[in-house]
Amino acid sequence: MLIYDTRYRSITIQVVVLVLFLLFLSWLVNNTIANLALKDRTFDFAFLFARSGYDINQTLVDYTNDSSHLRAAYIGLLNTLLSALIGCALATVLGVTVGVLRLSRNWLISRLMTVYVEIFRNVPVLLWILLGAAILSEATPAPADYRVTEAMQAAGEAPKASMVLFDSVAITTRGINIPAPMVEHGLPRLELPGISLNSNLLVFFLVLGAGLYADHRIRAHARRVQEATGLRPVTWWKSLAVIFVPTIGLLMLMGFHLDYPVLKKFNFTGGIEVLHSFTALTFALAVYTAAFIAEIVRAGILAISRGQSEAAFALGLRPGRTMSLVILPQALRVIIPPLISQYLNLTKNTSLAIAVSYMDLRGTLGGVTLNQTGKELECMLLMMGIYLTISLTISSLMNLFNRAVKLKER
Amino acid sequence: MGEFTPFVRTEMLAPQAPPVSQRGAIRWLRENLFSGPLNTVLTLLGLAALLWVVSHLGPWLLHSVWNANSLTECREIIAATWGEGASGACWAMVRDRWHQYLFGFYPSPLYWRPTLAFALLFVAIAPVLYSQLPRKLLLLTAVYPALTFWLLWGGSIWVPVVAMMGFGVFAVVFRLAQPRFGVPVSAGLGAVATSLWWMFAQAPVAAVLQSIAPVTLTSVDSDQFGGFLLSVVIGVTAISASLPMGILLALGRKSDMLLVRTLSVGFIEFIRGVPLITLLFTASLLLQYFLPPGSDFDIILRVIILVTFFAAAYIAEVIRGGLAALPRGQYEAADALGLDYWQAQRLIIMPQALKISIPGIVSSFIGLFKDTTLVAFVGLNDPLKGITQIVRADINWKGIYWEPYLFAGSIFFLICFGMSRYSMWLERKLKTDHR
Amino acid sequence: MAEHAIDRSKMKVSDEVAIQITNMNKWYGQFHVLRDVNMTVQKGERIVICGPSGSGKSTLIRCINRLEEHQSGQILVDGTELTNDLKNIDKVRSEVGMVFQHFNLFPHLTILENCTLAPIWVRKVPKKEAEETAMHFLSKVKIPDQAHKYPGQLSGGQQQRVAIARSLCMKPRIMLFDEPTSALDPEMIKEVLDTMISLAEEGMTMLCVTHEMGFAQAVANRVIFMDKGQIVEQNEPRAFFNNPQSERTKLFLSQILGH
Amino acid sequence: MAEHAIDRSKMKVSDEVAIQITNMNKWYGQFHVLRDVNMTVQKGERIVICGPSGSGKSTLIRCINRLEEHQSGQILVDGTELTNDLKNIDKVRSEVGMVFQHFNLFPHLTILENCTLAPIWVRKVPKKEAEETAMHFLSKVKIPDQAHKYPGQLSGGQQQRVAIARSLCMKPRIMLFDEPTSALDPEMIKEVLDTMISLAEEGMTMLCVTHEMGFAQAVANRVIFMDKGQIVEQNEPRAFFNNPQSERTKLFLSQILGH
Amino acid sequence: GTLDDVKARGQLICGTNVGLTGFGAPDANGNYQGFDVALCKAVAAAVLGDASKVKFVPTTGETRFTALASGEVDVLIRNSTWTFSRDVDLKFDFVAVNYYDGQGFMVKKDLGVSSAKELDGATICIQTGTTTELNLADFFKANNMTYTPVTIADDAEGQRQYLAGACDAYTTDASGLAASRATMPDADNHIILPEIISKEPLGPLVRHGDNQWGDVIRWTYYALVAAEEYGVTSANIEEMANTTQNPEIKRLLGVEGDLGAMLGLDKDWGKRAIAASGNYGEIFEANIGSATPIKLARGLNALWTQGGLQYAPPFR
Ligand SMILES: Nc1ncnc2c1ncn2[C@@H]1O[C@H](COP(=O)(O)OP(=O)(O)OP(=O)(O)O)[C@@H](O)[C@H]1O
Ligand SMILES: Nc1ncnc2c1ncn2[C@@H]1O[C@H](COP(=O)(O)OP(=O)(O)OP(=O)(O)O)[C@@H](O)[C@H]1O
Ligand SMILES: [Mg+2]
Ligand SMILES: [Mg+2]
Repeated sequence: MLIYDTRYRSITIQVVVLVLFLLFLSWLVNNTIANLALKDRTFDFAFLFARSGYDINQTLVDYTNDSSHLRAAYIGLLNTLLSALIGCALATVLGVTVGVLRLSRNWLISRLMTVYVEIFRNVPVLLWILLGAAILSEATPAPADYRVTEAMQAAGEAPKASMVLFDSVAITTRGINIPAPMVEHGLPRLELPGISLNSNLLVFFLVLGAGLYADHRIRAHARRVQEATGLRPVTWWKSLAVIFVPTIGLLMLMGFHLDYPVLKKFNFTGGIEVLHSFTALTFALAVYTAAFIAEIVRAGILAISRGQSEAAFALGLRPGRTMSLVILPQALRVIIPPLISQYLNLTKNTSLAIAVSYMDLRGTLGGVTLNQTGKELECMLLMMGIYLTISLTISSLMNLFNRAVKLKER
Repeated sequence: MGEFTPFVRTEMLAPQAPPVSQRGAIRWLRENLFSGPLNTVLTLLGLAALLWVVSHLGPWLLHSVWNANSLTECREIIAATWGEGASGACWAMVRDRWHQYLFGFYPSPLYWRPTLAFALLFVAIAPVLYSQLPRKLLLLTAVYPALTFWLLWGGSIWVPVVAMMGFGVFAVVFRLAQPRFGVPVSAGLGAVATSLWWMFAQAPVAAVLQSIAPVTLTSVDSDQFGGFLLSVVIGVTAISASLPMGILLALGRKSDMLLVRTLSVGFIEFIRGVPLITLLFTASLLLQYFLPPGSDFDIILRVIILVTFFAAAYIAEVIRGGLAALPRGQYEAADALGLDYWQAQRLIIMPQALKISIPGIVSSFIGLFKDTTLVAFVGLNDPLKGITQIVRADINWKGIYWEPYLFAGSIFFLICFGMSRYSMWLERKLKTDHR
Repeated sequence: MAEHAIDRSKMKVSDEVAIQITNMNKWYGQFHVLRDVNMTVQKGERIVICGPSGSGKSTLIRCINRLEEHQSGQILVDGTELTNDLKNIDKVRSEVGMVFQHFNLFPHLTILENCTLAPIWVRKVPKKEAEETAMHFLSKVKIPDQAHKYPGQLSGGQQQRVAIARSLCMKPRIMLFDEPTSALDPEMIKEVLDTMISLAEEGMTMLCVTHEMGFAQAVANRVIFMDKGQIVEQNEPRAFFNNPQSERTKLFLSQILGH
Repeated sequence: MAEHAIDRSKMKVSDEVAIQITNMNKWYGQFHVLRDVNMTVQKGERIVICGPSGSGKSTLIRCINRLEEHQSGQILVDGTELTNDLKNIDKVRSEVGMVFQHFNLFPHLTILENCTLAPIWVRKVPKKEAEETAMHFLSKVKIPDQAHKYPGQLSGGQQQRVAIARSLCMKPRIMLFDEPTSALDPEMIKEVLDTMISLAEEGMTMLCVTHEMGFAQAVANRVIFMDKGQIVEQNEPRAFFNNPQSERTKLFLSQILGH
Repeated sequence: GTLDDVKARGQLICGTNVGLTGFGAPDANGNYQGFDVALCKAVAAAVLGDASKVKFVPTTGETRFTALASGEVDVLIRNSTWTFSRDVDLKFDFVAVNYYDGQGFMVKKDLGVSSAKELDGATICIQTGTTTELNLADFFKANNMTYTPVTIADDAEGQRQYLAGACDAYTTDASGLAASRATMPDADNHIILPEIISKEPLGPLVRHGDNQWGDVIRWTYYALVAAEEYGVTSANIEEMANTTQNPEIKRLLGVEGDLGAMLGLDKDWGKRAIAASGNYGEIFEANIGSATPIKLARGLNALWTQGGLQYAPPFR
């Protein structure tokens, strides 16, 4: 019998599995075709190019209700990515802080951080999103509260609410209005086939990049000096200079100014409005994920045995140097893989935007578009494909990293 | 040679108490709260934060109202007792609707059934977790799924019993075939026999048995499930069903057969790569395309199946970690003793790998349990959003906001926190177990 | 060890005091772990500390380079008193090398980087020079060829020798060893002891917690026996082993040499 | 070992062939690890295999119960040829016991369960009977009182003896030992060697990879020296140690006996 | 067809709303109540003879049409707007209009707005997944105005956001606005703007192609409307059946003719449907009428005889 021969056994099994798998696949496809026929539906993506007809309140690139459903999906994807990106950044900062503070010798602080971690970890993230949205809209003043009427002026009354940060930021029930950076003598848009680029931004980043590169060179030089003489020259002011002087110069040249939000009839206009739905979603995800990251960071630091820091101390290294030269490089290896899977989770959790009706990918492609066109099969498959692509990209980056930093052992 | 005097201690020194600066509350304060400028600042900041929270939440909680029939009444009572403009919590809502948070629309005279099922859950998992308990109890664990199904959904007892017989059929076929054909083939035969049983024998046999010995409970439709009952049903079913599936996936992923490995990896990565919510939408929107025309089954069941897939992918990864932690020597020793692959897995590898994986499995379970709230988005009445939405649609409670969320949130917290502490305890217990 | 003819003539003890401990006490919480320890170490002395487990040997050693803080009494290392003054601590630590039982090499750095890290960042030695020094000491411990490997790739004995080389690269005047061979397989112990012997022959001041009595007899010029946090007996090795005075010491020696 | 008077008279070698290896070759990828190995083992023979690290001793042993697959040549164990046929492999494995360097006991099972597992599941022996056999062999290795403990609670030497008992419970005709004492502390080595000697005295066919030359001299009736994947020399122990023929063997023996 | 399935099952499965006060929401005991729910019950009474033999399946704006298309529910009575594309492209049949609605705006009085045309630049709360989204876009486009949408998931959330000031105006079907306004603590401070920017005929829908089942729903509904027109109520229905001389009423109540058999039902179907929760007017008054906290006026939904649009074709 082939099944008893180690050489053929696995091949036999695999052939059987393959046949079963193919049967299963064809069963699925067959059913789908039959169901589509039964419902008198087609499977095509033409609807993506039809007019969408709905508006979206946060659009990072141009969009009107005349744009196509595809464009709407793209807007949603950008919104998803924006929330994920900012969420990850915030979660990292918060999580690392909390994780380190949890190890603090300060009794009160370490207890408070434990409470934070436990509370956030053990309650569904959906609740944090909902509460975040509620707090933001309940605890903020309406735009009308900023209004100064003539009667009030006459009576010398102050409005109920006023802008913060030198009258530049207005926090209302709808969102947070912050000044927008503008340039006076802007460069024309760069029209390339297919895409149009904001050349102001382009130039800005080019100059900034050049500054960073120069800074990198300065540090490299400092390292060489240190290697040669043992003494490291002081470089921080040079770094500051090469990074900031050219960029600030460029901004002044272009006539940089801020466009402050102003109260119009109903709303603040001008500036950039950060919607509460975005803030609630992003912050809730960030504080929730931060609780997990805090645990990861704590475990990572604890995983580095006390012996390592003792050895460093015994060699005469100061605590700060010990941290940066000995503990952190090792802890990072332990921390980064689970950290990245937290990033993955956060990114996937942005799909809970549905709870606060933030128009992310699920809100546009998987929400309104699906609803208006009734193309559930196409929309859902497309959406899964996009999420899968994002996830696989992140995790393959993680694998690369893991391979790069793996400890060499016998 | 050196100048030292040989030295012999004639009497030993007794231990002394540490100097005063090393003792007492002051030392504790100094060391734990004010040991340096940074720590002092942190302490003060922490105190300020604490104060802020208490001063904001305190009055609201203090002004709680427990007895009222509507939000308006609550507001009137608060205004009357604490003065106009005072804010307070209206827990009267919880008093009025707690049963829906716990049981959804389950008929109230039958509340004993889910309650009993829930209590039995602990009896059923106890023998799995405590190896000291009599092994006989495992029998209860085995029949628990059928029993619970019957308790929760009601109807004829024979339906779940005959369904469980399917597993019996599997066992019999497997036993008979295994010596001759080996594990994989006989498992396949068993699966085929079981499916045949379920497809063709289930209904008639159950009907016959029912006519012989009618044992029936009032049947309850699954659309009446809601609240924590729904969460627990989805969570427990999914986790227990996902465990065997996760084990198979993990073994598949470690298999040296390329095709099996690829399929396992593909499945795991696909499921882990998409948000749960899209899987839930698949359950509610897409399954109708993938199943044969005309087949339509319960949305709760569909959700459970997809949540099971989701949990299985995560558990497979957890178990893979456990497997990786086992030294190669264990496999070799099993081989050298002449155990075959499945015997080695069952007797040597899995017991150890699962033990290592317990913390990971429990945290997957906690995550899964929390994620059951997402079923609200496919129209099921989860405790957090679904039931709250219903309550807020009631004309009496229209406008209530914080209380339902806080209520549901704290129950979630209690359960999840309890589970995580329990798993820590278990981990510690199992670790010392052998030394 | 005996096979190796040790040249005791080179091991000179000078009159200068390297370490001076007076009436030192230490508590862990309520537990009085070091009780009224008095000890003077001359430059060039090789001291072996032994005693039952938990008697405070490690704690004593670790107090000397302030890995632990003592609560009363005085520790002077090369004339510098160990107080809370960070400057003093830094000074002492850069003069005192320490070798741990579990090596504590930095696994993310190569052997060479392990050895040059402290000289570069603490002593501010140019990298090139630090590497030369490192290679010198690595040759001395007979593993120059492993310089570009990572600690995980070496055997235990090799790792411990790297740890010794790493300490030596800081050119310390005093070396502390805390049971440097007890985590090693028997074959590897010899490698490490040989290294330590050659260090002793060069006149390094050494304090060594160890139960390798062969080593103690071969190189130590003094053996200190501790129990319950106090020094119970100290003597030069021959007298110590052949003619212990205290009952406690006799009991201990009978156990340790018996097996 | 010499202290123990070994009764060589009981160790009879029969004429039947237990293991027959002909022209066996094995590669790991491109690496030719076993080169044209030919070997015949009679029933009752006690063979010690030695050689430098990496010479393929473990691989040879592991090929005999098919933990590794050979690529050419033939291995006959008790007349059964090791091929890809699973049935043959199962048969051979249940007749050949193996003891590993790192014991590989199952930590989640008690000692008794470790010993009864394979008899119950592979030999389909009733549990009671399996337990009796297990207790018998545990008494033989002198640890019947540990039967209900877990492996983690035993010392290394005890664990290795359990590993031997576990193999014996399958009543194998041939025992393979892969450096059974090299992971042990010196004190524990003796316990295990004693157990092995008593096995030898009962006439068990044994192949043992070891560097315990005392053991080889005491019980082996043949010593095989391997280098670079090939058998370089084989002889009866006295001749092997006193009068090695090959240069390679001489060099090896000088190293191993020297230290 | 579906009718046979329902009869065989002995239960009607009705897709409904769980969070719309007055139209469909379960109460503290888990019993569904509301205007749409009453129609479900009437159908169950007509088909199965028992108004309680109905199972309500909660649907969301996103899942409702799939639930119907996949056969998960027999009929969807969930304030869904009858539009061309839903009827034609999504392959459903809207069988009648049980509520004529239109999309309106609610604003706070102190906003100083009296017409929707003054809302240029305003922030507007809107439920996602409904036709209102498209109407709103069309309306502002047509009037050359701009707005910022704040999308929300359900009515309760919309009301909260609006009250919290997260939007200047709340737009949804006028009935919903009225219901929301009625339950606000300071109802006088909110006004519903006069413009109705869309037609929102809400009605029950069934799957395309199952005409018999469509007829059952359609005529059950018309039976309720006709009953109101002829003064048949749940209170006097028995009496009417026995005493009436009006042949139309006789046919409606199954005393004469055999309309039921044509539908595939028995002849008392109409009587049972009306008896279940009363005629159209009674249902309206009990769930959303002026006596309830929602206080909707009949308006367009008055009978044609009273200047409204509710008009039942003749029963003959
Ligand atoms: N951080 C600590 N906190 C509390 N007690 C401690 C701490 N470190 C050590 N001890 C206790 O102090 C005593 C002395 O410890 P020390 O490590 O110095 O002993 P030792 O002589 O080195 O023993 P060994 O030979 O086992 O290494 C022991 O009883 C130990 O339990
Ligand atoms: N799985 C493997 N893949 C590739 N090479 C291997 C593998 N196992 C062993 N080798 C190589 O095969 C050679 C022989 O290995 P083996 O373990 O048989 O040596 P040994 O004589 O037992 O050595 P030691 O005394 O160190 O145990 C070694 O060079 C080893 O590196
Ligand atoms: Mg110690
Ligand atoms: Mg080997």
